[in-house]
Amino acid sequence: MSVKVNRRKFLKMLGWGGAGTALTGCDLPTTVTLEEGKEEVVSYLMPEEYAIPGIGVWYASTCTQCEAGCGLHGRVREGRVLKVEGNPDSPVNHGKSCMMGQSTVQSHYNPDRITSPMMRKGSTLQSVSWDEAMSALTSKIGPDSGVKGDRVGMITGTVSGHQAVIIDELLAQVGSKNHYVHEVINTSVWSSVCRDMLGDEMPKLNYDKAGVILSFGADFLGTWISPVHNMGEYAKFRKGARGSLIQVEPKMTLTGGNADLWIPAKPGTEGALALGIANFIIERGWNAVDVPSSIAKTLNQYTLTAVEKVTGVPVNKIKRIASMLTERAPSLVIAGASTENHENGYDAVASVMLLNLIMGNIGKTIEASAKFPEKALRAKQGNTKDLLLLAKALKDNKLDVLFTYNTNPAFTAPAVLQVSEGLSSVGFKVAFSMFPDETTLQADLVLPIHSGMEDWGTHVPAYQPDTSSVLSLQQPLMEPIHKETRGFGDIMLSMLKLRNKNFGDFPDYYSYLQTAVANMPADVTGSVEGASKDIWSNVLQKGIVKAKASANALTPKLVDMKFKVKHDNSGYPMHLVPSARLGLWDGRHANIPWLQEFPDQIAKVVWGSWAELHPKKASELGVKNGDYVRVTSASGSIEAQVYIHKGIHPDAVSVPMGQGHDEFGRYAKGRGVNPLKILNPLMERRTGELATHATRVKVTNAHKHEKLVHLGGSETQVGRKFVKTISVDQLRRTEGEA
Amino acid sequence: MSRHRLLAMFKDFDDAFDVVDKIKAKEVSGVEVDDINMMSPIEHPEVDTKLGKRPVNIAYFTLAGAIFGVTFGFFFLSSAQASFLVQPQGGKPVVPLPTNFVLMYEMLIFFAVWTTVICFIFLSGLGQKRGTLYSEKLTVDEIGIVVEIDESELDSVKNFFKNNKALEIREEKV
Amino acid sequence: MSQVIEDKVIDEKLEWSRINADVIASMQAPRKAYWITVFVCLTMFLCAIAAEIYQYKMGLGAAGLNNPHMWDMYIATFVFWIGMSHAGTLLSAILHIIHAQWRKPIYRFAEAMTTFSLMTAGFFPMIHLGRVWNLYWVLPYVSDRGIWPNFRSPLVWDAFAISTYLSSSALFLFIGMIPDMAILRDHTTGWRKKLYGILCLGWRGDDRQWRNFRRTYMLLACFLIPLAISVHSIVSSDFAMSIMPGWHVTTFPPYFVAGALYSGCAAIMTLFVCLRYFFRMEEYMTLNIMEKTTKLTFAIAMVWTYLNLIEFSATWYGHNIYDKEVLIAKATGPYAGVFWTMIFCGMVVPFTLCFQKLRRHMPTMFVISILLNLGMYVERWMIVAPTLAQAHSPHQWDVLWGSVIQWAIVFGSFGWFGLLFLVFVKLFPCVSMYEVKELCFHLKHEIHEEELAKKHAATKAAGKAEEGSGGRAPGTPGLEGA
Amino acid sequence: MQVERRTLLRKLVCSLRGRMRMKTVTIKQLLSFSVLAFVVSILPAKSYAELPVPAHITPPVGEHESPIVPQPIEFPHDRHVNDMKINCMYCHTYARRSKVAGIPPTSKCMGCHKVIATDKPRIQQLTEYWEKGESPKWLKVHDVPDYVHFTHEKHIRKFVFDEKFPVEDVQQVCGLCHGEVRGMTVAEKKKPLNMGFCQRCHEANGGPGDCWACHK
Amino acid sequence: MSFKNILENFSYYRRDAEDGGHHEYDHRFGMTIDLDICTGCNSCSTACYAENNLAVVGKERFEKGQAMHWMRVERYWDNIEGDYAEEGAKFLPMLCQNCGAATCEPVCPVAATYHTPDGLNAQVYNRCIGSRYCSNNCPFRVRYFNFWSYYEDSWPEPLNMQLNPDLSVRDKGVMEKCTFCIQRIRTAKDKAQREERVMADGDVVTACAQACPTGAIVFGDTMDPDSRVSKLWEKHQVHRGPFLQKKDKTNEEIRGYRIFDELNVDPSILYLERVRDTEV
Repeated sequence: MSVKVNRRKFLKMLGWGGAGTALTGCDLPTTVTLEEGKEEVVSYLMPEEYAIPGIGVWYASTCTQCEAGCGLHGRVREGRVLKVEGNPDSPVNHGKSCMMGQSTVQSHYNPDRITSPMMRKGSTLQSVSWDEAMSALTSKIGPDSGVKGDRVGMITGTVSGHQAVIIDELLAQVGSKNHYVHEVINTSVWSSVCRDMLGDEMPKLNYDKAGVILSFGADFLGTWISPVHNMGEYAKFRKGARGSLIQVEPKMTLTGGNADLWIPAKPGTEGALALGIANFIIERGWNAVDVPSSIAKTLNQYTLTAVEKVTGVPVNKIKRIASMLTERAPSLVIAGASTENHENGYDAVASVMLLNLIMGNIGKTIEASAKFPEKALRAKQGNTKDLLLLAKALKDNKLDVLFTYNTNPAFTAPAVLQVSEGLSSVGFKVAFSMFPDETTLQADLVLPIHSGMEDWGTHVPAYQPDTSSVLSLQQPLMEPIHKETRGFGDIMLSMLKLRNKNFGDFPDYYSYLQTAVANMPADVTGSVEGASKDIWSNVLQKGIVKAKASANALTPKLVDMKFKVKHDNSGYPMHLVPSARLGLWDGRHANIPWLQEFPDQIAKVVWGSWAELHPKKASELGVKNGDYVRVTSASGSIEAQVYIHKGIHPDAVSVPMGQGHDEFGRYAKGRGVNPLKILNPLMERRTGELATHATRVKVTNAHKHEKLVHLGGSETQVGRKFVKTISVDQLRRTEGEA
Repeated sequence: MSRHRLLAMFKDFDDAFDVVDKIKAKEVSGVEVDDINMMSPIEHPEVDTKLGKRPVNIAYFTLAGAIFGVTFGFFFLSSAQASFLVQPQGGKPVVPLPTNFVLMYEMLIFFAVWTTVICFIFLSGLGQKRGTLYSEKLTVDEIGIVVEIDESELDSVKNFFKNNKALEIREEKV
Repeated sequence: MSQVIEDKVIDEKLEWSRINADVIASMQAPRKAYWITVFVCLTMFLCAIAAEIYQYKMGLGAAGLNNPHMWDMYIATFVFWIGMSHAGTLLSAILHIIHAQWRKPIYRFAEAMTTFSLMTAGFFPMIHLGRVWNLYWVLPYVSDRGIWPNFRSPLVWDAFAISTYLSSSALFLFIGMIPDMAILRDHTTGWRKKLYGILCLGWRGDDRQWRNFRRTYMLLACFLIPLAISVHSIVSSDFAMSIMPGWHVTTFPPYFVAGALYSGCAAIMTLFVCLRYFFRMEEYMTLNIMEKTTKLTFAIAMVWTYLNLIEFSATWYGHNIYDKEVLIAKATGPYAGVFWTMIFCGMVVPFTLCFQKLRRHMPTMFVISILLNLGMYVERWMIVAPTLAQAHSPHQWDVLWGSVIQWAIVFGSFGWFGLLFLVFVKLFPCVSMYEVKELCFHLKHEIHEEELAKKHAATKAAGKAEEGSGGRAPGTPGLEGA
Repeated sequence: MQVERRTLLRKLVCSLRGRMRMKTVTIKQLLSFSVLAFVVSILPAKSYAELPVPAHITPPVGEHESPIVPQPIEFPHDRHVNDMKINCMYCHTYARRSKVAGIPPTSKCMGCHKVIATDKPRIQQLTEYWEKGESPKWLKVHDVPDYVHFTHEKHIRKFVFDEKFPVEDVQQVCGLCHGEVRGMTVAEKKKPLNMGFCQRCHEANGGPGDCWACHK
Repeated sequence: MSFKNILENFSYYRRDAEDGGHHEYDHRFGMTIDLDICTGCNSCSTACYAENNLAVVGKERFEKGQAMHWMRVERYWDNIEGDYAEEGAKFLPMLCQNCGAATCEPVCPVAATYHTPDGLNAQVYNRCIGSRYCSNNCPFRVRYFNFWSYYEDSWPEPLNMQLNPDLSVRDKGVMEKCTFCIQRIRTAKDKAQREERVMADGDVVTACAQACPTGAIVFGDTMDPDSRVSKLWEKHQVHRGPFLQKKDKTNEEIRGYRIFDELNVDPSILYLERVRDTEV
């Protein structure tokens, strides 16, 4: 008469409190508002000391909404997770969370989750049992399937921790090297430049130590590297000596909205501006570090007037920036999406980095980061190069089996790459997926996986903000809500077991993870005390493992720059800026109702796509807010409503990423347009990344109007002084007195 | 000796007033001017002067109703406010007099009006059981005079009315 | 003959029995036009019922309301109907107290209008409520939960004021009708006789009843005047007691009262024309009465215009930026069209009433009265909407034109009012018979007196020819009072 | 064993209801039921002395009658409370710690019933649940609307622990709102638990008068 | 409800805000929002949705202006001159200010909104009859009305499992607004009482303040002199009370202000002025 009770049983849902579903105000004309015998009460089978009905318990876990790897605390009551907050112990987010992290719960409870395995029978996907699904899987990639290793591919988003290990393991056993890691919102050009010039892919940036931050399109408050961490640092940067933020970008991002000075440079010319500033600084002899004459010679061409001509940024502004960088040293100069993702992106970022070098910021505001000691667990960062590689492989018909996990190439790839069409040439496509997105619905076998709140896992953030590196544990906060979903790790493990007997020791991924974490080398788990058993329970409690630092000093080095601005605008006078927004991200959160309903931070538009235009351009086209415009590139065209504001370069049109899903559940489907679809297949010259910001377009009036659904009546305060603003010198002056 | 009621109908007020004047002048016995009840299709202010001062007491009740209304209003409102569990104050006192005055004013009128109407109904004898001595002409254009007399004087009074332009005479036993 | 009638309120030689007969005839045998009107009103009303059922089921979103526009046409319409209700009070109470005899033929339907427009108005706060079924919570009843309504809230004052006003004006109407009920009891047959027999409470018209009646009627009139003024002031305090720009105005109470009298007069004019035409009441609702009504309307229109301008200038001279912006937005913003319609209909159109030719031309008066009514409706909406559209927080600025549901309910309220009124005119006399008789009686009396005086003068100025006997009556100036 | 009128009556009524639902009830059945019901109702009732009201509490006033809620297992409160003298808070263990009193976990039931009375049908029902690894789905009897925030913890603390009221007699406190549970099999709602009921008690015993103390 | 009570305590019942009101507050919760470090990222708003069972209304209803965001981030462009928005955008997190002399309170016909002993402006949903006067009378426009039965399509299964059982789901026809996370305050109070201590600063933190990535939002009890909030109020020379603040402006670092202070509503939220470097 013994009942097997494992940990999951403690996370069991209780029928208590009725989930708040009965309503206030529902006491319609009847006067009796009491209800007997309507709500169910289910007790625990076996109680756990800490689980008291009616009282929330907090469990530590990790956010899986983006790649930053923030630690989470989930509030669990009656076996349901109700709310997540940041984990105060995590050095990444210090107990804070962004809107995407907050909406993890809606991703988890999403009504459009896939609830059972599905297999393609004929042209449709049909629900099958797990046995059937697993046997199909075995027959296709099992040891006896005769599948050729190099014809097996796997495309994932950024992966790290033990998921990365287990993916590597599986691919190694199959004999494949085709692991494509794809993210549209990435920093791979930045990373390449950092690797080449500093010797560290992901250097640690000390925003708070900078007197002035000069950002070339790096939306570090919104979508760049580790937004929540950056925002915390930004607060310190503002609060202390109150540094100033200068943002150069074609379209105002959230960071641009918070800048002290926002400068629109002509898209694709940010590098020239950086070189112009560098030249001016060297001319005046303000540079802290000498530059070799070869570089100085290159810089000589970038005189102020020349730069003004190329970039459209007035000379006085350039001078002012240069003197700011000098006066308020140390500074921090960074570059993000709108600088990186051009054909000359590498050179542009290198030019930006040059400013850091000559201003002597290295070692002050830019430091070497702590690397996680176990190399295999480090993050494999997503990029768009792999997407291009995959597209090529698909075109050349090089793959028989393709696994997809945590990414949606059918949505994010430009139409001209024909990824969607290419996928149909793959014999057997397996999708590990929570949602019926575009890629998943093309798969032959769909394996429904647990949500981030049901699954086990470990994450090693690519950007390590602390002096010691950190591994963040993802643990289930509740029992799976759907009976038929399985953990990604569990499925991988069962596939591994087919070939490698070693894995037979582990009944499930949980035990694998427990063993793996508890037995990590002492230099890794140095922060966690006790025997291996205690380590595990400590990790469960804290949610993070702080590994000992192994930071090297940075090795600054100049690279050869051949910065060139391409002028090719025959018929397509405008630049398309496919902007990323904190919220829908690259479109993976479009099925979360909250994130659809929350306005974009700048345009405040909800539930759809829009095209941002400068008033000048809008009056040229004769459009006003809400009118539709057609944005046409050489590869296609999209229509979107116009939102007009002064935070965009007149030559640029910005359409945010994230919308335009053909599938992906009720909240995302058929809503807005996807700017990625009309991108031209241009590549960054040096790194081979997709140059997402390089596409030239023309914008025409589509002569259609609808009310623009956006938050807020008046765009200005009409002199109300809701937001009072004082100048910083006022602030400084008084600080001196005080 | 039973008593009889007589209703005499007249063409207009002038004829009726003549009769009243004659009764006042004691031209016919057994009828006092105070017994006269005059019915008319319209209200004529001279009726009062002709028939003598008869009391109308409604206004006292109205006053009482008004006073009650305002007092009740004050105590009701302040005690409800004082005993209310929560105080929606918005920076205002618990018993805010200016706002209560508004309601007290309304209550004054409410009670005054209702007492007036109720008293009117009672004081003017509406809704009470009445004799059948009535003519439909009374609501067209004729004036009626009702007198109550002893049987013995029935004929003389009848004749008196007939001689004085009465169009019609009806009688009933009390 | 026509020359004779021209100066008189009514032809004093009207047979009393004819008065009875005419009015009773108007109450019986509805004509085709009557049924068509009933049908139209019923359709409008059913539209409103359907819309209300939908709104009740779905919530107030169906009315198209949104965050800044928490109130919209429901409240505007409520104020409109409340305003309309002041017509009866004005005509019957105020003019009664000042002995304006010419009110007598027309005050009855004006009073009915009061009651019915109050009954219509009363619906709007209910329709407007999010949870109608809890409406009774605004009433001060003793409950074991120890909670009371909030007596500070102007909405509670509204509830008090409207119930007081509705009951008082209904009583006033009823009391005034008792002698007429007796007439009807005596001169109808069948169910009507039974009904009026009950309603007349055994009225016999004896001197005791008349005496008490006179006193009661006067007392009620005395109470009704301050009551009517307080009611509309309280309605205005729904706005004036708030802090919203454009609402928090000290002149609002008199402004609202003036507006109410104004719209009431305009409505009386409309109904006057209709009743006169449809019930062939030319002899009772004479052009002279109409002329007096229009003069009164003009006077009130000017008062209203003045108060309106005073409000604007007070805002203009003050330094409240929010108020000022709302005012400017009214004139130039999205609602400008409506605003200028109000200015035109409310301030310009009344000047047509200066011309006697127009005053005596019924079709023109009908059109003008409709325009005035429109102006007054729009005025109420211009109080509610622009303030909400442009209040303190610019982030919440918005322009709203109500949804179909809202329009249907507002539209249907006219149907409901019409329906009540149509039922009324067939059930009750829309002309007060006994009072028209009184009017005739007094007129005759006065003419008689005057003739006597003339004769006396003539005999004094010996030898003068006796030409006054042609019946050329010099009007009734003494009776007009005002 | 003593026949309990209440229990029998209830059972009868419940079974009659079940039959009515099936619509196959015959006159004969009805008759026999009514005869049975009559017989049962004239049986002597098992009576208890009224529960004493603790001296420090002014009890809330109000009575309520409600239909009996059909529970998956007909749990006899009377046996446990009255005959076994088990304290309320032994099973409803969360009452002193949380807003809900809690239904005892199945393991707690099985703690005794692994050995006690295993032959009884109700216990066998329970064992079945236990072996399946499930908990019975009870239906809430004492339910307040969802906009009411009621917490057992605060009431127990105020009336029992703060007053040093003997915990053995906690039944007297619980009974103020839950009625005399020792006389019931499955719990029945005997008190109205409406706002007036709560309100009067709060006033009498100095509970908070703030709306937000109880409304959410 | 006795006459004696009224007569004896009449002067007490007549005390208004100028005399300190009749309330004796246990706490007076307040907030400080530093607009200089607020980035306008919407995190607070999301946290509020998650905590307070706020309905997602969908595009059509959003378009009509019927959205339910208790905490909204307003964005203003104030660059009328110049070609570009060089100063960036102005963000303003706007939520119920829990005014000490709240204008919404006296106008509610059924007293569904009132002041709690915690100094909060409470909205009792189940008492509300939906006259919407309170919202009309709110200069901040932060009261949201349930124009529809939003619950019907906002939480399709199993999204409803996320609903916080500590507060109710509102049906059509009731007004709702920011409550300063009353359920958290209640939990914290219970916890403090259980541990037999007074509530300390940091025991209770609203969802928005907890989520705010830059820590721009600070929440606490302004009556507790040691709380972070009251220190900030003190530092910025803003004090509770319905009247315009007189500041000793020797120090420009005093950035605190309350929106619509001139309306004498005594808001509980202190905003710190946004700072922009105009030198650049």
